[in-house]
Amino acid sequence: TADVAEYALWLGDDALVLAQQLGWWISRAPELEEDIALGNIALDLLGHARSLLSYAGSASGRTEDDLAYWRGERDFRSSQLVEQPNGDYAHTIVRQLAAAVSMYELYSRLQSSGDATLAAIAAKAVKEVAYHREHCVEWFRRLALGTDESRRRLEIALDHVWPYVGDLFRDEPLIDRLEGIAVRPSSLRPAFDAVIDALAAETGIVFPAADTARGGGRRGWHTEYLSLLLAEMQVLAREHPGATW
Amino acid sequence: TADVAEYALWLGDDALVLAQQLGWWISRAPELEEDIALGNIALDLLGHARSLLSYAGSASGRTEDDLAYWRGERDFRSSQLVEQPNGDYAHTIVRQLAAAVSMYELYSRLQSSGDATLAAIAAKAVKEVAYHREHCVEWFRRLALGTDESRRRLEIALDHVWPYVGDLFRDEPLIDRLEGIAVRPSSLRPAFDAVIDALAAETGIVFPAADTARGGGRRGWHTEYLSLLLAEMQVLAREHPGATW
Amino acid sequence: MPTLEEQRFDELIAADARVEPRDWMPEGYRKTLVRQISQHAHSEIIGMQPEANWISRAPSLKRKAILMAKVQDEAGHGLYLYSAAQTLGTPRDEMFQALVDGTAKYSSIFNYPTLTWADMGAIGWLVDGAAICNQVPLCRASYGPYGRAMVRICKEESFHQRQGFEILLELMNGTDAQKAMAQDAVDRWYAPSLMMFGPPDGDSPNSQQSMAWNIKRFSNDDLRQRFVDMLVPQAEALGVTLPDPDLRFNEQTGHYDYGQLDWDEFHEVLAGRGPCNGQRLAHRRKAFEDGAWVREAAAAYARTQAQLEKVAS
Amino acid sequence: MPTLEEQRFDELIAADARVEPRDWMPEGYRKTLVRQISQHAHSEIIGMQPEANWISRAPSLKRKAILMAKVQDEAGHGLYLYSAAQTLGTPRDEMFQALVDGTAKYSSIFNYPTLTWADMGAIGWLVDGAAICNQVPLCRASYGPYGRAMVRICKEESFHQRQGFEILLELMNGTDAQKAMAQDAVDRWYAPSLMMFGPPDGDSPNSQQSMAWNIKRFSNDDLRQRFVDMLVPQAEALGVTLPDPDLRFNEQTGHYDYGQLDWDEFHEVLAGRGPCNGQRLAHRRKAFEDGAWVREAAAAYARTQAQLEKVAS
Repeated sequence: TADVAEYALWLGDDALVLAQQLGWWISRAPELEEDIALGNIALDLLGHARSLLSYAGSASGRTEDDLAYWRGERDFRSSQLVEQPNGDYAHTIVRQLAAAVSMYELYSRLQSSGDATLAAIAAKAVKEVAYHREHCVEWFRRLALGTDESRRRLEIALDHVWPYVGDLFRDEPLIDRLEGIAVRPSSLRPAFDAVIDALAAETGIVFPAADTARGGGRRGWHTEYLSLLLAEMQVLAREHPGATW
Repeated sequence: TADVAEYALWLGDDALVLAQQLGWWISRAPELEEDIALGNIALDLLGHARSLLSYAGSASGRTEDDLAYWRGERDFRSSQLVEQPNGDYAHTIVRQLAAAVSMYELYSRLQSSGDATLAAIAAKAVKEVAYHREHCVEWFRRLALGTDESRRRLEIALDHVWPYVGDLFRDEPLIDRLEGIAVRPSSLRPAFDAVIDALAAETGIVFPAADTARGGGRRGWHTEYLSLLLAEMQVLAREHPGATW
Repeated sequence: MPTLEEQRFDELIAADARVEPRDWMPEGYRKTLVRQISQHAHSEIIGMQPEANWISRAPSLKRKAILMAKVQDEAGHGLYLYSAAQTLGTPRDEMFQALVDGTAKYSSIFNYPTLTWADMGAIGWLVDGAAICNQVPLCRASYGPYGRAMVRICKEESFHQRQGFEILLELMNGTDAQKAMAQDAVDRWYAPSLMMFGPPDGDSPNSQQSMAWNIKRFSNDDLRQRFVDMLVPQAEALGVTLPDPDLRFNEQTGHYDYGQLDWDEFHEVLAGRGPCNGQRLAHRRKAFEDGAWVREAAAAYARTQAQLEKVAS
Repeated sequence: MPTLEEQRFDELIAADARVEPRDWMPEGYRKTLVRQISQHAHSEIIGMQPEANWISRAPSLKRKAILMAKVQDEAGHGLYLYSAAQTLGTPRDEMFQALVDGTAKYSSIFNYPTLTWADMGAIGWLVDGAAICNQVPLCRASYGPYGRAMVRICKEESFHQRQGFEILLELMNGTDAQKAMAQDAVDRWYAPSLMMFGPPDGDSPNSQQSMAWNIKRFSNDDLRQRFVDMLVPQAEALGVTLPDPDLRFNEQTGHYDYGQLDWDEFHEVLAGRGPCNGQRLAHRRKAFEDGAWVREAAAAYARTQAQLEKVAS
């Protein structure tokens, strides 16, 4: 149905935008092992995006590429969190922490969705996202407990990124129409907070409030970053309408 | 003629790409006065670009916007110098130094072109470019003789940018066909070198060799930066083919 | 009994004459002005960002030139206003530092994002339009340097407003996609622009004193009404719908009645929880920090040059 | 008279057997290997850049995934090779530092820019193709860790080459613009890929010793010929023209004759005057410098953790 398709866009667009962001690090990471690790995470996310967008498009005869390359920013349903810029490595790790921890909780629950396709995608994704979560939690520890400089940068990154975290947990009317199929975003919040609280206790890092930014990505209200990201992502495909690659 | 149009593209594309780069600084410059100064230079250059592209397009019934927004990077005739990234302020000043000093010499001579339109454009442009030259020469002095840090950054910027300077002075077969109309690029070199040598003597800065990079912008051989710059510049216009603004 | 100085100040105000930097003035007057003028300056500087966001993507070279010139004008306005505030004894660096530190306020309107090109039109038409309604009376502000700065600024602002109107007009005469873009931008900017005049008169405690001092000339609600009355016919000319179902002409008052504004949202944004508060401040702070070495180099060079000249003379 | 160790080494070489890290080896052999393996590792690392340049713009999600995986593989190849070189006693940090300092060499081919999407195809087909011709014989290199690394790498490279061929095939079956893009890319990458095998045999002084040591198995010109012979039918299958008017089948030799290559250009690029030499090094250096604080944090954290574990045990 159109509602299920719309919900698949929420998740697919999050994965796609995040994959696009992480792909930038390949050839730019702080060490070669991280070029590979971030590349792996980007590839996993791109895989999730392709499954979800294909499913979303199936209702209206559109392909994953139709959806990825031929929608403008007002039609993207990604959260405002994932479109926040890469910044330095600390910014990326903080964004990734919020994304991976919430995605893990989301896909864990979505495995028992009443929609068989979403459940199957989630069952595959949750295993990969478990690794993504490990990866960024471990890096969060290194940056928090490493040097004064790394802790300072981590705190700056939290100030920038954390206000957008709340956008992951906002319920929209769509969710009411998908009882038993979608996972209610607000229901993920306690599990998410438990992970973050534990990390805060372990590292002594004080997390800023998670929902001071306005949010609204699910309704196509984005920050100024998304349209520039899409401009670059879509430029070649749009230059050749109708071409195959 | 097609040759004159092609030559107008050389100069117009240089001005356009440089205007696009400098426009980025508006709201990001080291002080408000520089937001304004760089904005003024960008505006002047954009003015030159519009005159030159309009003239270039007149031979084939194309508008300035047809040429600015609907050519791909292989069809851009800008030199490789102007497409080098903004970098820090020192990079921008070094790129601007090479561009403004050479443009000043170019437009000074082009005022007596056998092509009346080019001569008129040059006569107007040379006055503005004289100010651009003053501006960056003065900043070059400040950075060279200011602090150790500014001198260090200036030297790094020279290492990055100066190899592309030679692309401004390469003669191409086109120039042979435009005797009395175009200014032979190689003929500008002595005057350019004299200004730079004087600046080197005054500041004690050692300029790297000016033509170690391959070059070829006039033949559509660009570095990897141009296509990304164009992707951003053209995105909106291309999203709405046939629209007016 | 008032001192001679106090008397002279009160006479100036009573005569609706200009107070100049050399004149004695009450501390409250001075503080109010510094706060208001510096906030206004900060707004111009932060206000560059939403529009600078589209300079690189402007869809024609003509529009690119107009937009660049406009954003640059805003930097110029910031400079005039800092100069005016400096005549009251507060150095520009100090005011600028407060902006970068996040302790100074600026107009909340600039904490909204520019999502499409049509926002360049909506900002010009609505935001600059509201600014002009606010600012035209300030040209007669009792403090001379402020009033004179506003004269210059208002001239440019009205030019900007007209350019914004033209952008929207061009879009509304364009393709369906362009029309939709224009309407979407108006939908997003209309209510925030109405809130630029500040809270309703009942909730605006400082206004009375400012009016007594001839700084402010009209109440928030009066200015807002004037703005709405101006917008309606322009919206009709454009063919856009103003997003307020309660908007209608009131035969009795001769004005347009308008619906309730979401003052909770206003206070949220004011308190730092708008869509872009963090981004706007971070952008300005980054420019300031990234430019520190450049300013230091310029200062060091100026010192050396001054010394050389001294030696030479 | 040779020592026992020297005798044993010579026997291994004579028997075409593997030399292992624990075995004695002549200094020249060790040095040659460290130079060759580390250059090869550097080439993989620098070689990520031309393709990483198009990850963000890949024109379909499938192509984006394939390209990401490929560039990531190159990082992996770099790691295998650094490991192989480390078995010869040179630490990875030292080799990496030499790369960042600009004192180490890497393959000149990566100093050419990727100007269009078709370059992803041309790099796969031509550059990876040439790399495979070079590398397949290295799987039998006398030094064990190197040979084994090459086995793994060659498997992935041939996969990459095939993907490159497919990209071009798709373009050649596409629109006119796509066909033109493919031909343009082949025009730019063909000659540089032929020069990847190094200068003509007469100008390649180190080759003889490397062949005697069973590191190198075929001469530069032999490998180049093999590559050209392989390319011609593939170009026909693709429908692209190889940009060499002198290219033709020689009935007598059974091979394709090809025209003079521009060795001046080769030496210019090698000497640092290629189109992207400065950019490639600057990119790698920036990643290295920007990441310094991250590596320091990781090291500090590891030290603390090790201490905590020591205390706990």
